[in-house]
Amino acid sequence: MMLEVENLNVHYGAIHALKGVTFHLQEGEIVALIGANGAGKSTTLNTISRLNKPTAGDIRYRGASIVETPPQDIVTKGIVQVPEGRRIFPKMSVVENLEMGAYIFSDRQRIEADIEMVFGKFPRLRERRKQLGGTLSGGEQQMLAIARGLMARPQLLLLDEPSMGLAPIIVEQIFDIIREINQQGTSILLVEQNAQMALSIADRGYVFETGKIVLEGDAGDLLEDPMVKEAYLGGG
Amino acid sequence: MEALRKKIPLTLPQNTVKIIRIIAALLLLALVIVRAIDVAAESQFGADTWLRLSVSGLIIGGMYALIAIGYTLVYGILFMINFAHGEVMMIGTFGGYFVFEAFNAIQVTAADGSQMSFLNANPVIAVFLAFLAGMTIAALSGYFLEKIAYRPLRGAPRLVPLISAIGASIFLQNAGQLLFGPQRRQYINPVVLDRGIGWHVELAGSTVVLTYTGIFSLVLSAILMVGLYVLVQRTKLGRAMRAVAQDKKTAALMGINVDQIISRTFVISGALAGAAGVMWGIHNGLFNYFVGFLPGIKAFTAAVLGGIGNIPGAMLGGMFLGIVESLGPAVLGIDFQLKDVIAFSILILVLIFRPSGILGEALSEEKV
Amino acid sequence: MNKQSLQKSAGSGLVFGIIVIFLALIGFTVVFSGLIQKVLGQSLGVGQIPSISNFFIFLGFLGIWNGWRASRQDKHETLTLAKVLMRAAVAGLSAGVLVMLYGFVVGGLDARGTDMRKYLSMLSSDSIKFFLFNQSLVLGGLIHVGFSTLMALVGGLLAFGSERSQQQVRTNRTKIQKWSQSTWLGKVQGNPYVTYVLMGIVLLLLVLLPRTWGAYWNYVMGTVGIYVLLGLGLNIIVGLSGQLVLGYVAFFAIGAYTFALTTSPEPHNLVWNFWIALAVSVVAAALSGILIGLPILRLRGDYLAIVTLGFGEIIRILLKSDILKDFTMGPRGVRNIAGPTLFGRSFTSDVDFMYLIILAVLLSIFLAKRWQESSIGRAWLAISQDETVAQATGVDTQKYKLLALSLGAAFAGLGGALFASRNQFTGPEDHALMVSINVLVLVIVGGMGSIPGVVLGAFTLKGLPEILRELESYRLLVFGALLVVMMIIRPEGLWPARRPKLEVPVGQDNEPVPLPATAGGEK
Amino acid sequence: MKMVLEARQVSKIFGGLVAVNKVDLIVPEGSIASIIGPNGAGKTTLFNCISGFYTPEIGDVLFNGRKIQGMLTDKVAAMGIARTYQNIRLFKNMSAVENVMVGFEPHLKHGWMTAMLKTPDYQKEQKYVINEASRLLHYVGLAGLGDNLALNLPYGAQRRLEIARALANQPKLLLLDEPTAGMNPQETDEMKDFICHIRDDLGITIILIEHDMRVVMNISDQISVLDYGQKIAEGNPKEIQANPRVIEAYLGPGAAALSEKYRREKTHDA
Amino acid sequence: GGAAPAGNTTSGDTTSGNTTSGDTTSGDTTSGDTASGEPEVCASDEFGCAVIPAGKTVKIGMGAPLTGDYASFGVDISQGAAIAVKDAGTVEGFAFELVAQDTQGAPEGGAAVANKLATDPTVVAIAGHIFSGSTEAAMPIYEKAGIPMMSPSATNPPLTTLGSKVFNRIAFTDAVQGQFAADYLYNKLGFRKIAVLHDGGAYGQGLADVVRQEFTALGGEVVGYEAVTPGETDYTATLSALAAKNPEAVYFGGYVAEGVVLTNNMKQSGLENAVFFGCDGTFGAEFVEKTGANGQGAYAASLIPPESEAKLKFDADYLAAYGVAAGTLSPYTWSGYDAAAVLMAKVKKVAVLGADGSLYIPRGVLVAAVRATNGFTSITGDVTCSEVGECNTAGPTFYVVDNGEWVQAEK
Ligand SMILES: Nc1ncnc2c1ncn2[C@@H]1O[C@H](COP(=O)(O)OP(=O)(O)OP(=O)(O)O)[C@@H](O)[C@H]1O
Ligand SMILES: Nc1ncnc2c1ncn2[C@@H]1O[C@H](COP(=O)(O)OP(=O)(O)OP(=O)(O)O)[C@@H](O)[C@H]1O
Ligand SMILES: [Mg+2]
Ligand SMILES: [Mg+2]
Repeated sequence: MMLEVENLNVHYGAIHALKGVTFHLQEGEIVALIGANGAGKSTTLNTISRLNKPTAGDIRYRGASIVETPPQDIVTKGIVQVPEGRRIFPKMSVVENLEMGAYIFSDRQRIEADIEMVFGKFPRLRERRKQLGGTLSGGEQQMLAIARGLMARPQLLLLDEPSMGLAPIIVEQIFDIIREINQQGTSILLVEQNAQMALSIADRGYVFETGKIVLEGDAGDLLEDPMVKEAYLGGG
Repeated sequence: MEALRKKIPLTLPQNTVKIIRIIAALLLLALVIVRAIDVAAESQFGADTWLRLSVSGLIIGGMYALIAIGYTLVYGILFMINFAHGEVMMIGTFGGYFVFEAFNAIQVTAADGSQMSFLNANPVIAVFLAFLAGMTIAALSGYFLEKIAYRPLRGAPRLVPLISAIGASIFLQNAGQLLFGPQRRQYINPVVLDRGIGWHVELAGSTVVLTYTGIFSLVLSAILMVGLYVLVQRTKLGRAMRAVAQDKKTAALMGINVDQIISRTFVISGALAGAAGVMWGIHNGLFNYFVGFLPGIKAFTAAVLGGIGNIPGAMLGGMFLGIVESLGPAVLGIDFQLKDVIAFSILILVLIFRPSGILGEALSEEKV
Repeated sequence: MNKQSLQKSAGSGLVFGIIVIFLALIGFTVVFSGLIQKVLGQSLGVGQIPSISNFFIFLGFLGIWNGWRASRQDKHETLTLAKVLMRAAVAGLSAGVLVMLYGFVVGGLDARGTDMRKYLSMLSSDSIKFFLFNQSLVLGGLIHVGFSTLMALVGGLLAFGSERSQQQVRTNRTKIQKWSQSTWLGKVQGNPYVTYVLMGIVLLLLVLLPRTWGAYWNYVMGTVGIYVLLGLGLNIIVGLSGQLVLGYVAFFAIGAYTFALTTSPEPHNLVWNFWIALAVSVVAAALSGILIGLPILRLRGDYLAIVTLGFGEIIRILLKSDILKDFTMGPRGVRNIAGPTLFGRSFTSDVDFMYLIILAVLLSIFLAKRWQESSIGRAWLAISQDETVAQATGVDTQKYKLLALSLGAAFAGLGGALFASRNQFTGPEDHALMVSINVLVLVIVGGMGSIPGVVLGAFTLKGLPEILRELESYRLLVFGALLVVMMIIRPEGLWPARRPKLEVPVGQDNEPVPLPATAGGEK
Repeated sequence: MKMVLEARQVSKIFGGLVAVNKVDLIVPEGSIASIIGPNGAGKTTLFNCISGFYTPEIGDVLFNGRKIQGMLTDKVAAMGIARTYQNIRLFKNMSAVENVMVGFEPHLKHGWMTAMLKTPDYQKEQKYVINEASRLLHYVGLAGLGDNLALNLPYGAQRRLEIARALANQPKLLLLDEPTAGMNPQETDEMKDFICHIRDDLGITIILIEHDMRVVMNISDQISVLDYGQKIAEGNPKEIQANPRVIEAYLGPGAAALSEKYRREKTHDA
Repeated sequence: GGAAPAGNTTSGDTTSGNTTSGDTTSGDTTSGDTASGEPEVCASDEFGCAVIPAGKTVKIGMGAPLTGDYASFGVDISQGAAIAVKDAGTVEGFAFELVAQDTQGAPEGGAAVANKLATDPTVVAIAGHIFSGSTEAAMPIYEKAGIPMMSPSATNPPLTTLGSKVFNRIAFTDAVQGQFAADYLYNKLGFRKIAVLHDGGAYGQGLADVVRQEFTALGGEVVGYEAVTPGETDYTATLSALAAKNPEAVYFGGYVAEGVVLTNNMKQSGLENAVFFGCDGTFGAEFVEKTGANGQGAYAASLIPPESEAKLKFDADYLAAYGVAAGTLSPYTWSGYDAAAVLMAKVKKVAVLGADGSLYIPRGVLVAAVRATNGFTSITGDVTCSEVGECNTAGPTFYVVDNGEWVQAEK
């Protein structure tokens, strides 16, 4: 078992954002988390990355608890998050941003090679390699954010709304890339508003509502679920 | 009021403002040049005086620059003005002082059999250790300052750490006074670095002394600045610092230990201030618990002048400020008492035309 | 796990040891013991060392605190007696041993006759002996260890006890809250008449106190009042419109000097009427706000801070400079500044002046509140939070920033004029950078954008150092430390600003809301 | 038909990059015009040129026949152009209703004097502003949330609040930059209806940047497509959907097709 | 206001003025009032009596900068005064106590402290304040309360022209000093071209102005007049500019810190041949210690006459009590001692032990007694107050540094 989240509770001051969330992810899987705004999906990812501290519950990665592990060590263990809202470093160039992604490594050659690898996946970034991150367009930033995540050679990639604000054609590319990464051996925990795409690419899915998981199951089954169809697939 | 607003447009169209600004700048420049030519025509000062003034400006500018870098580093990463930075320098000055005092007290037998103090027998080692001590203790105080007074305030509104810093500054100043007494102290330099001696340059019929301590300070601050620049631009630590500066949360997601990087920033900025402090002692001699206050303010000014958060900017700002202070009154033929007026006026002018400092990036086209 | 927690205790003990050593090095141990002695009612002559028992009291407090802190490491864990005692003992021991070692060093040096005061000015032979309880080196050190451990254990026990009673307290607190809400207390809180009564009491105090508490408190509170004025003004500039101005003293100086130069026989012999001069000072300061503001409107954040700091310094240096000496009296300052008069009668006694200041403060609070709660205040806040977007939302940012600067400066002008008039003297050193910093500190300590915060902040900032006067040369040290502590405990300020409740209910009829047409538009 | 906005040959250059390249855009009164295009095509930049953030290097922007380029943003807003932002930008520490009240600013008459004296006119105006702000909140579906700080509102509510604030400007032209980004399909549908309402109820002309084709194709009267700063196509939804250049540069095969592809692959694997 | 209180207590003092009393604490005995109940003097005294209950101390107040920029002055002067308090012994079995309060050297702080001290009924006299601004702000408050002042260091000339009954000073005024200095520079040292510098403060600038005026009046030329910013440690720029005008001497009005820096910087600034001429603010051990060889030949003025027995004793006491030599912290510690000593001597003279065991000190009488001081001898020599409260009659003594020591310069 790659990741097990058990009875996770998170508070922001008085707000009880996660109320006992439990799910798991097998090695090599893509698992989609879907749900309305503010349901707690990003909070879940942030808690796995240890940007938030849970008030109760446990997170186990390959069997070992990581709730006490500081965020930088989570990354070294191979769990990498591509955060919501892009969050690229605005005053660093595209290349520097990518180098930051590989912060935990110091092998220059390998880093260079990895940069070439992600440029291969996102040719647009190669065009903009010297431009400062902050001046990229929204979509370019999103590509950069994913590319930067890949630079850390994740074993488990946490993707938070990777398709947000992207042109349809790019969304398709991104999902292709996600699939490709997964096929190359990276497990993926995917948070998406675009439930249609997310569930079609995922193996399994969980549906969040106000801090709880209200539905879970095989991705295909969820796609057929009437409630999911109604709320997340755009009325059909 | 409404009527008034309509009648007197407080806000001119952007282009008009720009043009007015440029005209004003040119006028000012012309004024300064005319005045300078006037003064030069009166030829009050010979070349020797100009050389003296420039050298003294460069030396003081070098120290400002070192301290300013500390401000800029911390500002860059936490967006806070570390008001207690001058006090960190003060601590460094004391650190170096005690090393010199100790070595001065230790008597050794020199090669020629005479008794002399360790300080004079091994000046290189003594000076090196004085810098080491001053920089270490200043770095440590920077570290603890951050840990005690600033870290608990991460995420608080922007001005709150500033107040904490002001409190820390008051505390450290008074602690310095109470620990070491209110009296001024003086660095006892090794004889080879005596404050009076130096290279003699004959110029315009008079001798200009370029003191060893001054040149030493200037060279050392240049070396430290270059070293720091390389550190920040080229090393992983430097890159991590920049990342933390831009977005702490995301930096953590890259595997950066944010707290550690911030601590290290304070350590580096403290060490530089410590070096400036020891230099201050060696070159100027006199100091007490208050020594950090004025240079602190000046260095802060320099950092902003250069574009706060920008390391080359801090260096440039420091040097610029030092030279303006020293040459400004002479060039304009104004009382030296008003040198700070000149310095601040130039600061204001620069910022009016470049609202984010000499090397700061332009704000005008913010992306929304 | 256990080892880790003991390590933590030892660390926390060492920190306490360092604190004790630091306090000894700055001579605070002696002075504070002396204070305790005085508080306990015994007299203490000049240069006399207080008696040892007071030192024990002092050390006792620190020791208990040490034990308390060391034993409560995690909010979430439940404490057991054994755990607590172990931790406290470790902390006490480590602190004590460190202090003992320090005692050995200084005591040993002292016994050899070394005078350390050349470098550490407070380490007189007497104070070292005092630190060792007038005992021998070894015995003194051992007493330190023993006493520190003992007190830490007491602290640990206290922590344990309080942990136990915490639960009780918590339930009690909610009970009290419920009770107070349900009974008359709750009703009273929302009742406007209660506010009126409270305001009446405050007013009554304001009328009575200046008559009763003597010249000294009138002076101190007068200073507090003047700082309230300054705080109200800077609060508009920094707290509301979000412009970080570090040269606020410039406006204070302009107010003070305008008043001084127009009412003093020297140097210009313009002996204007008090009230006219007061009005002119306020207007002059307000105009200077606009003048200084105009060229720097584009500046933001710290660039604005440093430029205004520069303005403040420029004005101070010019005031004392040789070139303006004939105009401003140079460093000597202006003396014989007029006091207030009314109908030809002067009322310059401390009590009268206190009333004048109280009136000015009340008026200023009233005005500041009006502006803050108007749409002007809202526009300022919007600018402070996102200037770019505020402007794009149609707020004329330049106008509002200038307005904030000039209104804020007007308050400073009023404060400056009153200040000059009360002291009948003002000089350049009254207008140093520290004034700007103090006012900024009081605004933030009180709570940005909060008027009651300004008042509380002024009391803290100008009243606290007066209360700390007994500490003599230690007062600023303590004050600095308190500032840090205050910010850590209450980062949002003593009395944070709250946003008012404004929304009014709208009918449930879901009919489309037409575009409000009456609001003028471009007509 | 009256043209609310006319952009002629607008160009904006950053360093060497021509972000917007000689774009013409004409928007008739009362219509919903959409701008689409790949990421980095210059859509937001064009918005910035219209709303006064940027001054285009070349070209004119005319609003109701008046040139507006070079004007400060507050003047533009006062003339009747309001906008929202791609990354939500609210006054975070002010309450929701206060955010809206700020929007009324360009049309208020009060000054520091009247505010100080609380003249009857001033009081009337204030009362009016509070009432209208509350009504706007109600209109965008945030009734009862008005006294919460903006930063405490859920994401979708923040987007609506931004629109309410823009509406308080009493605009004639409303620029919406990706109003449905980060919303799930249900919320997106609501937003879509809401945009139509604004146009229909209030008669406000709307220019919309959006990547969600279900929104764009449903409600647009006209669509302009940008790519690399240039306008590559313009027309009604049908025309655009059929335009091969647009499909190649922007639309791709379509989400439905893709998701079908994935599902097919998956069943193959299994 | 009105006439000075009848001074039968002080008249004896005036007549015996020519005999110098060697000891600071002896010589004066309590006046002949009979001590039964509250003494009558209290009833007739303009300000009434200070009543010190049995077991309490008689407080001598002081307003001094104990923190901040000028702390070394305040700390030093209060330490000097503390020694005086120790030396003073008791009055009728009551001990003296020194209450030094922090003014930070500012007028605002001066007024606060004055108000605070004036409300304490057991404060009978003020050895202070330090710095003229703080003193001026404090004067009206003490005036109202009838508390006599004796300032060790407030030298601004107008202070004694304000008609104050309570204010007196041991320090000589800037006007007197400046005149003497200009005369000495012109006539004794024979300089014709000097530069005048000051530190931009009230004290330094006042002094510099007098010197410039007097020196010009004597026929000399002031070739440069500049101010430095206090607290800095590098004045080479200012000095280099002055050097271009070739002055024979640099007169400086200001304090030791800047004086030391200037002296040290002169060599590097092309002024190696000009003489540094300081004032009483630059006198003291610190100057020679910190200028070393650069200080050779520098001048200063002081109100401390050459080594007297009293001074030597004080220096020894000071060193023992504080571990540093007197004069290292500021040039004014001796004046601090004297100011307190004079005041306590007068307190002893006017204090009356009441029948109830309390000590009564008639305030008005004390004010008059202090003003009438005549021929009181202490470290600073003869202390005799003029009718406006100038208590230093001797004028400055000039000193010159020779081989690392201050020696009295030729008269
Ligand atoms: N830093 C924070 N402080 C306070 N509350 C927060 C914070 N971050 C999130 N919340 C609250 O926690 C809840 C869960 O938020 P979260 O961001 O995890 O939702 P989400 O499912 O990712 O929604 P979205 O689809 O909008 O991204 C929301 O109610 C949100 O308002
Ligand atoms: N301030 C700026 N400085 C430099 N380049 C900029 C700036 N703003 C935008 N750009 C560049 O201009 C191009 C257009 O950016 P813009 O934000 O307008 O794209 P967009 O069409 O809105 O894309 P998206 O749909 O991804 O938001 C991009 O390549 C971007 O990198
Ligand atoms: Mg989210
Ligand atoms: Mg965009």
